[in-house]
Amino acid sequence: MAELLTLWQSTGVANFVWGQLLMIAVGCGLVYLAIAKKFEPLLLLPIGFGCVLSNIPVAGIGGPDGLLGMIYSVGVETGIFPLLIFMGVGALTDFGALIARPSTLLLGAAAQFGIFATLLGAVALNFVPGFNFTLQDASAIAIIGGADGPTAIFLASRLAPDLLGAIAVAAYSYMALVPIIQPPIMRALTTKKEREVVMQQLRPVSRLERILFPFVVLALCALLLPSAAPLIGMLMFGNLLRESGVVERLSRAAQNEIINIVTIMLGLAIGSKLSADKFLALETLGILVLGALAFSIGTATGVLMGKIMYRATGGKVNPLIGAAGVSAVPMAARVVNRVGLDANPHNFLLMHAMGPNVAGVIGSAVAAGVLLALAGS
Amino acid sequence: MAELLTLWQSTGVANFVWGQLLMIAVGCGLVYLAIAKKFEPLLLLPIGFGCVLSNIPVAGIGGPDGLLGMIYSVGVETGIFPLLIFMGVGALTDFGALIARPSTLLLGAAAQFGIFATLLGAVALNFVPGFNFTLQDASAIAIIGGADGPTAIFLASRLAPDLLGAIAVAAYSYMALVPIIQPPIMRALTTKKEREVVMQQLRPVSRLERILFPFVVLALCALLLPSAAPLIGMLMFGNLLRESGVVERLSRAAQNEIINIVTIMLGLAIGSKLSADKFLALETLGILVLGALAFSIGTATGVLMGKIMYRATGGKVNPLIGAAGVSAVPMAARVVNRVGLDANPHNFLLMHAMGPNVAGVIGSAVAAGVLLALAGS
Amino acid sequence: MAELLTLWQSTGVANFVWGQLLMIAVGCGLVYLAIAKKFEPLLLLPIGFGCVLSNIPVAGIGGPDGLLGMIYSVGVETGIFPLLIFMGVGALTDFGALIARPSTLLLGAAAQFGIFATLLGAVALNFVPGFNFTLQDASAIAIIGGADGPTAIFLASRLAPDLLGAIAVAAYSYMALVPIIQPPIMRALTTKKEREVVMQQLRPVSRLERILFPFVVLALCALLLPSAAPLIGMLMFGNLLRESGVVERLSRAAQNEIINIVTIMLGLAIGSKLSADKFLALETLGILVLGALAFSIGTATGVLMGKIMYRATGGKVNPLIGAAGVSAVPMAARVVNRVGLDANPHNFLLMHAMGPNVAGVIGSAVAAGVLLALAGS
Amino acid sequence: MPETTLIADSLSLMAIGMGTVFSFLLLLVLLLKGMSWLAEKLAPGGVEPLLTPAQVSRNGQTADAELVAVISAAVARYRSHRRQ
Amino acid sequence: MPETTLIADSLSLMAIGMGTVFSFLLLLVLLLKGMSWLAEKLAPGGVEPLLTPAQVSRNGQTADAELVAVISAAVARYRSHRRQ
Amino acid sequence: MPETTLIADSLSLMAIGMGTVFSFLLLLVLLLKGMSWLAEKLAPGGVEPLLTPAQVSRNGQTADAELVAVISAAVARYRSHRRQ
Ligand code: NA
Ligand code: NA
Ligand code: NA
Repeated sequence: MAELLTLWQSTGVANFVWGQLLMIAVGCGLVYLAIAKKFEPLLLLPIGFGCVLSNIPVAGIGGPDGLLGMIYSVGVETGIFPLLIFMGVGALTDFGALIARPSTLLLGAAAQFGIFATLLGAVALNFVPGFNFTLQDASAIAIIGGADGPTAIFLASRLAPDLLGAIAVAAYSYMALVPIIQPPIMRALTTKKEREVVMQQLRPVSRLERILFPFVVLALCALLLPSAAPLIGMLMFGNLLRESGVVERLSRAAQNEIINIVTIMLGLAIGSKLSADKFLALETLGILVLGALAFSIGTATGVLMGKIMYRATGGKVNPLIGAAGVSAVPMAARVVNRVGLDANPHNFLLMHAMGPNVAGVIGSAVAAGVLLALAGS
Repeated sequence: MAELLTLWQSTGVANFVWGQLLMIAVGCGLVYLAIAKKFEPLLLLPIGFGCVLSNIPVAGIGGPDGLLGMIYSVGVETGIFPLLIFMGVGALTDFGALIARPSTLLLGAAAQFGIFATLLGAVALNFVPGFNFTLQDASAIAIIGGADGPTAIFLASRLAPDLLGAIAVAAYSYMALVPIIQPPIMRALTTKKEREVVMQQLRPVSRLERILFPFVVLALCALLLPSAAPLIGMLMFGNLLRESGVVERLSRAAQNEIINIVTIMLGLAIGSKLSADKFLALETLGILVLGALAFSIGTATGVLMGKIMYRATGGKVNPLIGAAGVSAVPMAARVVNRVGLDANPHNFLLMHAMGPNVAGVIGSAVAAGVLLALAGS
Repeated sequence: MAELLTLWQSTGVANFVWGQLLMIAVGCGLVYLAIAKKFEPLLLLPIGFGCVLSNIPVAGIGGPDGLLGMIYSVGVETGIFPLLIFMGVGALTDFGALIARPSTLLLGAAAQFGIFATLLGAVALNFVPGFNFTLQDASAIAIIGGADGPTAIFLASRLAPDLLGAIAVAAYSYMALVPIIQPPIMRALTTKKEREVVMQQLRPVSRLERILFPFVVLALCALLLPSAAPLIGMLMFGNLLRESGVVERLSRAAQNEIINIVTIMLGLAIGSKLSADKFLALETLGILVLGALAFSIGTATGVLMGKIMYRATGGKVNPLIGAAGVSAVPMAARVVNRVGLDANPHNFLLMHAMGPNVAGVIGSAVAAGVLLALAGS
Repeated sequence: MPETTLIADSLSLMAIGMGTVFSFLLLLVLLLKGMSWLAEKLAPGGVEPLLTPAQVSRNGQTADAELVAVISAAVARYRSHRRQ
Repeated sequence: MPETTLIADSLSLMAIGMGTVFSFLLLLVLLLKGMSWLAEKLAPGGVEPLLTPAQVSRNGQTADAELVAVISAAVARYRSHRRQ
Repeated sequence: MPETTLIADSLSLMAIGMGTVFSFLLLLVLLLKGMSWLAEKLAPGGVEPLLTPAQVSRNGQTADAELVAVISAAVARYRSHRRQ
């Protein structure tokens, strides 16, 4: 009978803690959003399932000797996984629209205001009893406004590993909500006339420009902001694999095998950080509120900068494309396209929005570099 | 001339030990079985070649600083490789037949008796002089009866790492021998009338059921047997990747890239544990005998449970499908199909045997969990 | 303002060291060669970009906590990456031509004289002030003459890690230069009549021969030169995956996923060893000179052995195929074909040159084994 | 441990083990039947409700995105070619 | 650290941060314009010299291959459905 | 180590090295000839005996298994569609 007791003491029923049950429900909720609502399923499904697995009592799957815990320490703590994903993003991204019209980088810059406004908001939350964010925490939370998953995970793993789970969940959730969050803000800030602007065709881009592009971006980064060099460097390396045209094998590996394998591992590993004591805290609520704020402010400042460019160019730039500056590639660009079509059924803004869209990726990597350099130590 | 002496002392001829030569012959034998007899070549070929490589004197390829030794410590000692393979198995497996007729789970349960009978047999062998199996050893050997490679390797790496090589070899060899071991037992235990039973068409299964399935299985496992959660969890995660329909990229990665890469590494790493002092021992002989016993008993109890269901359902269940309960997917199901066709040329049992077949996978993972929980510490 | 100062102190401009700028230029030069001149782009592009990334100040990407530094210590220091690439090479290589005409192995042997002549040259360079190569250094440099990237990296990582960067760069650069370096030497050493020799059709090779081949090579290696067993073993394992015909999945994984992923990682990691203090040294100049020497001597001795075989067989062997013995697969074989076509427009030597070409791979792995065994400790 | 204790231990392990395996899978039978009943309640009509053609195409979201990107790039290149 | 210091710190971080992001991307605008000017100098005629039609189709190799695979599978399924 | 010792060492290394490489590959020539002779004995008729069409199809065992799985799934889905 001793064995029966041992067996009973090793069951989940005998060991479940209230918080674990709640976290399993949270994990199932994430999987539900991923499958039924198509919320960034490539990340949220593994994160949700990883959360469920790690909150099973006794098994310790998320612990230091468990599968997910080991994956976390090898791939996330070291920053390797987000960087490899960034390489894949670079290999998947066509920067042609940005090269053809570099001025759209300013839209990508403006949209990063969402990050820094959120930083202030996070610190201000400390006046509310129960919140106690450090500058590092606030920086990691703020990067949600960058609307860029790997950047957020990379920064959070460096500045606030304890908040990583909540930050990653918030980042991907809000990216999925871009089609809901952005349009009202875009419509509120623009006139119908502005939304109807048909933009000039983009000029063709030569292969030489595409090959030089990674080096120009990386050179600037090396000179001004080396703390952003790992992110920008791997993004540009991936892009060079793609554009060089001589390493097709490697480009395909970066775009498929590597990014797919790493995405599974990264998602599971992040899920393992969704434990009750860290996720079921007041901070998470604050992070979710701040994240929504970040996206909204970023969208707004992007559109406002679009309006400035509309004026400055005598009406040649459709201010809607500023909303794509938050990144969330390619969802934000598609939202721009849709809102543009609503105003003028013959106005296809997709290609024009791709410029600010990919500029937003560079912009939030730069912002991450600043935060690392100033709040990092 | 000093160099000539050094060179001579570094040759294999000067360093070969009798046992290494024998083990190289064993490795070649495994490769022969894999290539000429098509014995589970995906595993046995790398295992065999890994065995050859690790038994080359001086080179130390299987040692702590050698390639195979390093792969072993990173991937097998930690349990990572079998779990990743289980994820791939989940992504490759269609549980539809099981969902359509859950009662076939009982066949999968019955066939696990092979495991526990073998456990007793292993312990009983201690009465023979020269054998000295602990309860841990016996448990790891017994799991061969589960007819499931990754489960056997996972359990053996936890309970009896010294026996891992022999256990893995036995498990895969007997899986390859399923078409030879099973039919006589199946025929001996059933009447021609029973074997001729044509089963009712399986009902279609909805997508929602397929998506809920992994959660139901995992929930039960978390409540009752968390020690099986790593195995069941990764199996169900892989299956959810497959059935969710929203992460096609990840599902393909789990089914191809990851499982292929890990299979090569796992095979080589297991091969590195086939050293003379551990494999050329009396224990190995015992393990081989017990393994054959385990398969036979599992097949028999599966078929007997099939006969019970035949009676209970008034002859609607063909008892042959019970033999598929040992798992060995999909070989056992095909054997059932073939034996069924022998009795009745219009009787296609393949789809009906898939239910107990995949039930056997879950069943042996559950059995592994029990052994881990009770014999593990 | 303190932050502005912090930010300024964290910029690259404030931290660049002269040597880093030079190394970034070197890295860009390698990328230029890879893209514009198609110099072994699969390796030189990642090496060049890795060099650029690692020489960005402050970021420390090549340091112990940086991405490339971590990849280096996991994959190159341990020897894992070159061995996995060798497995892929084996899976990609058809040894049929060698099996059909084993005597071409002698051409592969003769061409390795480039290695040992360079060893002497490297040691002789010590008479020049500023050079101070040890026997280990000289051996690692000499292996450049083997014209085989993974072998060179494997040996250098074992004997002279400090020189690894320069050696890898030299090895791949000279492999890319094979079409320029070899033809004049080949023409100088042969008469037009010799170059015009049309060789006899190769006999077909049976599947059994192809399957036995890896075991024969490995057996000899195990008996005579176990220090070469990791290299030869993985090469033959890859080839067995290919030729066994029963593990198509694994063969494809070795030929594609694994080799592509590892190539990216290996290239970046090697690039991280191109630091100013190690690369911008007199030694590098010596290595470059010695590398060119090694290729030239290897080509010459290969052709001379070809002339011996021409005489010995009464003019049945075209001596040009001896030049393919340096390996550099398949470039050297193609060069042979082209020089042959120049002499006789109906003389297709490609298949005949594949024998010595793949023999050269085995030959330089054997040479690496000798160097490891004698200079290794 | 003397052999007899070990035998006793393994006998009880066998009993408890088979008991657990059977209980587990028997419970799973019940749960799966419940699950199927629930699934039919939530989404009556079996396969259909969850997998409409519209949804199928939405499933291919990422593929879609890539397709759009590929096509736009192709169009852009085609135009640039024609102009020159 | 008292909240007010933190607020001050984050305000200065915001100012410096947005300043850096804007300066960085503004400089990048200029550099990219310079780069395009240089590229036109080095290889006049834009796309042509480096990117012939043959090369374009080679670039699109993988997407193309997947597309072909997807379409063939779809066609095969469609046909098999119609036949029954 | 003085340069001259090093030179001596490398000279002997050269001699032994080239000797080993040549011996190794010369032995390999002999072994390969033996192997081909043996292979012809074991399976006369060259390529044919080991690779009959039947075996080729058996090589595709796993592919076969997957095919069966795929087809069964497709059939099951097709049926479920038709019924409703
Ligand atoms: Na962004
Ligand atoms: Na089983
Ligand atoms: Na060579």
